[in-house]
Amino acid sequence: MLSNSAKPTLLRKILSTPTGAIGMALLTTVILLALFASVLFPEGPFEMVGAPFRPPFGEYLFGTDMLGRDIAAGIAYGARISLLVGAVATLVIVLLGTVVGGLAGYYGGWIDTAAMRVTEFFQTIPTFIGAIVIVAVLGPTLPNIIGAIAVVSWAPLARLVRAEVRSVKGREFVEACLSLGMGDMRILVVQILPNVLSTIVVAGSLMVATAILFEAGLSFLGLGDPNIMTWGFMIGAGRSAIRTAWWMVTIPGIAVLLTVLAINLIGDALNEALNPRAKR
Amino acid sequence: MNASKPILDVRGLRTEFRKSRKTWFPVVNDVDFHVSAGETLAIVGESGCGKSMLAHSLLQLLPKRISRLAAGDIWLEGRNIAKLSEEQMRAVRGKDISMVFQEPMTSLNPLMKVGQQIAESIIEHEGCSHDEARRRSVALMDLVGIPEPAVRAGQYPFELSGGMRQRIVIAIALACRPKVLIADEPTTALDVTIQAQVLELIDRLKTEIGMGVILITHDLGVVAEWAQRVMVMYAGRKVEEADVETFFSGPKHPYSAALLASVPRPDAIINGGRVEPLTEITGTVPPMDQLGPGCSFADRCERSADICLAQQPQIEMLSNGARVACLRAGENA
Amino acid sequence: MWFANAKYVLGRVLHGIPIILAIVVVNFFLIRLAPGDAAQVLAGESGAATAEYMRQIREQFGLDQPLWLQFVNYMKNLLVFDLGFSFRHNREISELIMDRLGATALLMGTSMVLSIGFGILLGAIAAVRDRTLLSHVIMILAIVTYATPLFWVGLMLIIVFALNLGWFPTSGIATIGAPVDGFEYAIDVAHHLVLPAIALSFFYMALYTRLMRASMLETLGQDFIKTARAKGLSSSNIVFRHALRNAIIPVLTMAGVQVSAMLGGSVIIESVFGWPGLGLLAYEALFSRDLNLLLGIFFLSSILVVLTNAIVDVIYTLVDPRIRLNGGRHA
Amino acid sequence: MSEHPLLTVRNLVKYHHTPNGRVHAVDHIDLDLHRGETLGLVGESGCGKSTLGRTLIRLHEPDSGEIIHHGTDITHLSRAQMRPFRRNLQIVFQDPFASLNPRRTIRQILSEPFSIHGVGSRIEQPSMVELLIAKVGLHPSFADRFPHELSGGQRQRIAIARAIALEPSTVICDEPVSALDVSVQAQIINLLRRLQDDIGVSYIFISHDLSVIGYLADRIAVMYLGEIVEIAPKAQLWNTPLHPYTQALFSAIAVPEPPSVARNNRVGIKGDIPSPINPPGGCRFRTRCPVAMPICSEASPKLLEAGGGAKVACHLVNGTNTVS
Repeated sequence: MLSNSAKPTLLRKILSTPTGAIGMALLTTVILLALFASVLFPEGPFEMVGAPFRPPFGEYLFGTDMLGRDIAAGIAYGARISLLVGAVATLVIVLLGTVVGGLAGYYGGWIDTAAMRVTEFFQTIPTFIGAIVIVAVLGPTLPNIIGAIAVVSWAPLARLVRAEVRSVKGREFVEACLSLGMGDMRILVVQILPNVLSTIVVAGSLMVATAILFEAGLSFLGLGDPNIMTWGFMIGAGRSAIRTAWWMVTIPGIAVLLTVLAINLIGDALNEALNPRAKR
Repeated sequence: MNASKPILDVRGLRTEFRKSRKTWFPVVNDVDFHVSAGETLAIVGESGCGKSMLAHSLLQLLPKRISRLAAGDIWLEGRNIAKLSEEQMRAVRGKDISMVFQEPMTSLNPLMKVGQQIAESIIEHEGCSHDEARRRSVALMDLVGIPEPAVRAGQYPFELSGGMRQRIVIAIALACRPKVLIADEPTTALDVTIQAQVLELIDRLKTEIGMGVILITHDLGVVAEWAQRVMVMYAGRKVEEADVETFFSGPKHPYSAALLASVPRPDAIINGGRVEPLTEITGTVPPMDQLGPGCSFADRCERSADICLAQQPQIEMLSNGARVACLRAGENA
Repeated sequence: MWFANAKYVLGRVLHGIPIILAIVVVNFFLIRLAPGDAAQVLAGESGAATAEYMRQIREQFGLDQPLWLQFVNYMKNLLVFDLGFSFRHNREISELIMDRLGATALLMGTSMVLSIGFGILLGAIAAVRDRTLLSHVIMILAIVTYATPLFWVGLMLIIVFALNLGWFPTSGIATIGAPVDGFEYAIDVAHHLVLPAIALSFFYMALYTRLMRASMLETLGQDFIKTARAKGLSSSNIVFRHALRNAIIPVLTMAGVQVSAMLGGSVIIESVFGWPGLGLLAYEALFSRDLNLLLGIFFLSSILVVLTNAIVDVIYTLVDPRIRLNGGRHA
Repeated sequence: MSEHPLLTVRNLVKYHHTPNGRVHAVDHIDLDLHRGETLGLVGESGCGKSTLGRTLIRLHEPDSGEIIHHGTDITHLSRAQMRPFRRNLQIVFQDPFASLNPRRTIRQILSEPFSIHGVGSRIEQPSMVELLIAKVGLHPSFADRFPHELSGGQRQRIAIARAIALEPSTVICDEPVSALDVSVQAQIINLLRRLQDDIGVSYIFISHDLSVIGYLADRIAVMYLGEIVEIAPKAQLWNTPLHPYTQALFSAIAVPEPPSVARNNRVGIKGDIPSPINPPGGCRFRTRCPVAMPICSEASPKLLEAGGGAKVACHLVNGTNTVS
């Protein structure tokens, strides 16, 4: 719950660091690309627009693939999916992690023990293989992919929130609230969570990056939704032509790299802005 | 009063911190003092008065990137250590001047056996063999009153109590029989009964080794009981210096006087009846980077006059032997 | 002391047992969550499923029996490590997995050593040389690497070092037709290992570098470092004897947590480099829709994580006496 | 003192359960607190004084014993049943940096007691908050600041304001001046005394600092490893401390007097405080006691009347015939 007056200063703080400014610029570009994909490339990413295997920086900015599809169009439409998966998966992860971690950290006791056992389970299963199994069994649709990513990645966030909630709960202002007779939910939501928020925001921002990498990995292995153009799928498809058309794997890879980099940079800047002790 | 020649003689010491790229501000300003062998000098003041900065400056332990020794000399037995390079300074630290810190819980390496942490210092400065160093560290642990020193030497800090850890820190400091021991709030983190034990230990070893002790503290009771001379600091400057008897018989600087009067005295009440409110010092300590030209205590001082805001008072010797930096100290004190 | 140590590690291993049981349960129900007939799902959507195979599956999973009985049977089979039969490969799944385990262990082990080793080294350098050009270069490289998808790194390495420069082979674990034992074989495998191991360790090296730098900076700011300086120790002595060991602890913790993620990474890297380990097996299973095999791999890799975590715990006790002597990480 | 104690504690027990064992934080404690008095609770770390303070107002759940407030047994009340009693039982903590929520303004923090207990309407509350701020000696404009904009002393004033907002009958002061500088400490001590005169509140004042306790308290209870070893009116305790631990504690106080007038009869005590997880059997102080006798390791002494309103738990003082 950042107070209204803090919001513009937070943005300014992020932009004032070189990492934050670069990150913001990159991310804004990717967002604009995603927003205007259908304006820039009205024919869509699957349309064959010209001859196959055209190298980049010629007739087509990023060249064409083996079926003569415009790679630039794929990049633009792929941006939509990457951002969508990153955002929605993170939202689910943050919600799940905050609720489980918050309740476990606040109440302790058997709730905590049970919650920690469950998170331990989710941290032990090999996350990516777990996601592969889930998508393979349930079918490669976008909601399944997002769900799989969320299911295998929420546990670390829950543990982080739990640890933070526990430490804030041990502070004396919470005891002061208890001694005034304040209710549990009010203490947890109004008093404790705002103090944990900066941690959640920072961890969440990094989670977006991880989710994008996850999705790219899944669709690279052929577990993407076949009706959707994604960066991972493009790289996977380009593998067979790696000897002749290097750009087919290189360019979408750079797209993933820059997007993830942008989010990580913003995450670092957020961490510095919200968490001054991490500075120095 | 003390006839012997001082071991450590500090003149006009000024330590500055970086405010911005090019500007600096003083945290220790124009401080003079000296310590003789077998003597304890207490440096007193509230948090932020610069007493800890002063201690760290003597050993040049402040981070070089944000701080500097801007002026002054630190004479250690005729050698000016303020001008030494980092490499030369290393030979002084732990050998000629040692330091004991406030937090016994964090000032030892958690992953190293305590005996080894003592031996390390001996090996560094005297280049003796590991066996010899180990033997001497056990002897040192015995000296600082640790029971079963040979066993304890093989333990890790987390296995020892706070008082025991502080004894280890003292043993490290004394490993090479230093000429000067700086004790920076050595007992603040300890319980009262343990505090007395540790201070008693420092006092005993001071005589045994013949070193000078600089005791940095905020506790005036500790000063009265364990020091021979006292120096009061405020906003980075020395405001009063006197021997303990003189000082506690009636401090002359308005700040020292107010500080002493603000300490609760249970025995006085019990033996004298009515409970008077304690003396309060109004206002707050000014930030060190925003000091005006005059006396930095002026705006909190009951006796301040216009001149106090304009002119920096210099240290002057009063008739009772106290040295005080106050323009009005001589008037009606 | 040795006893306390062993007891602690044993405790950590036993701790993993309920987790493995939970994975068994999840495995069992996951198949039944799938849309449609479980046998159909297990057989895959391709028309390749013969009537014989379908019968086998129904028999193995006892799909016509009540759910609890199915579960009991499933558990019984797992206890003797019977993971079922893969018709695509025409072999027992447990045999298949065991065959591939060594290759994955080799890849993972090499990558872990590389990433932890270089991560600690680079992170420590960046911290000790804080605010210098060297530190900035290390940290910029780390943050870029940290954003790079594993499979893409693999493909780029192939393009540059295998296809263009021709220094390393593009895929496989050994040259076909070359000797299969002795020193020459080892060299051949090592030669094949270079690119996949680097590709897999890249991301984690960046992660550990960032973590190590932060941890080292924090350690260098602690009181006991000040004590060490006040003793007159040299800065190299302070860094090596005092700071490094303390700073490594959070990196080790993270390395333990990352084992499961790294296994996922090895699926990708193995499939990129055709490295015949568990990951490639999983990739093949995915392509042939051999779900039963996939679940077997999932189960085994979970056990692998539990075991690796136990190894990390042992290392942990060696580094930190507080755990060794108190028998708990939260002493 | 009135005949009906404000707070009566009988046989109170509170153990903390840690991975290393059971901490005997509060071990069978009896106490009475009278209206308008200040009861000092003094002891070293691990003696359980803070746990006792928190258990008294049910911030910790007692393991056994009873806490009677105004004739009502509040030991086993549910949280909802407990709420009305909380108006009368408040606490001020040691660390003024941790005791105020950094994300809330002073106004929000000080409104909490009023809104929880339905005191004043939304329209009245802002002026009530400002009045409260003035009461603890700050300017009402502090209301819209955040805690980090205040100094340690100012924060402690706000923490005190929160505790006295509902004019409680009892406030537990848990080391409220230990984290403050001497001059600020004096301000807070004076404030606490002034408020006591104004609203007639009783304090249980917890501290490790005997000078502060001696200055503020009417009666003093000395704790050691979870037990009260001596409790007496201040002057009585000060002039004739009976328990060897009290004597040692008193002689360890360093008094800011010239050396020529300061008393110099230090009773040093040896050794460390034993672990409260595994306290010594019999008398818990016997391992450090300069006058320990064989009986001390066999039976634990009871807290018995020793004349002059004092109660002591010591075989030497009580005589060996009191052994149970």
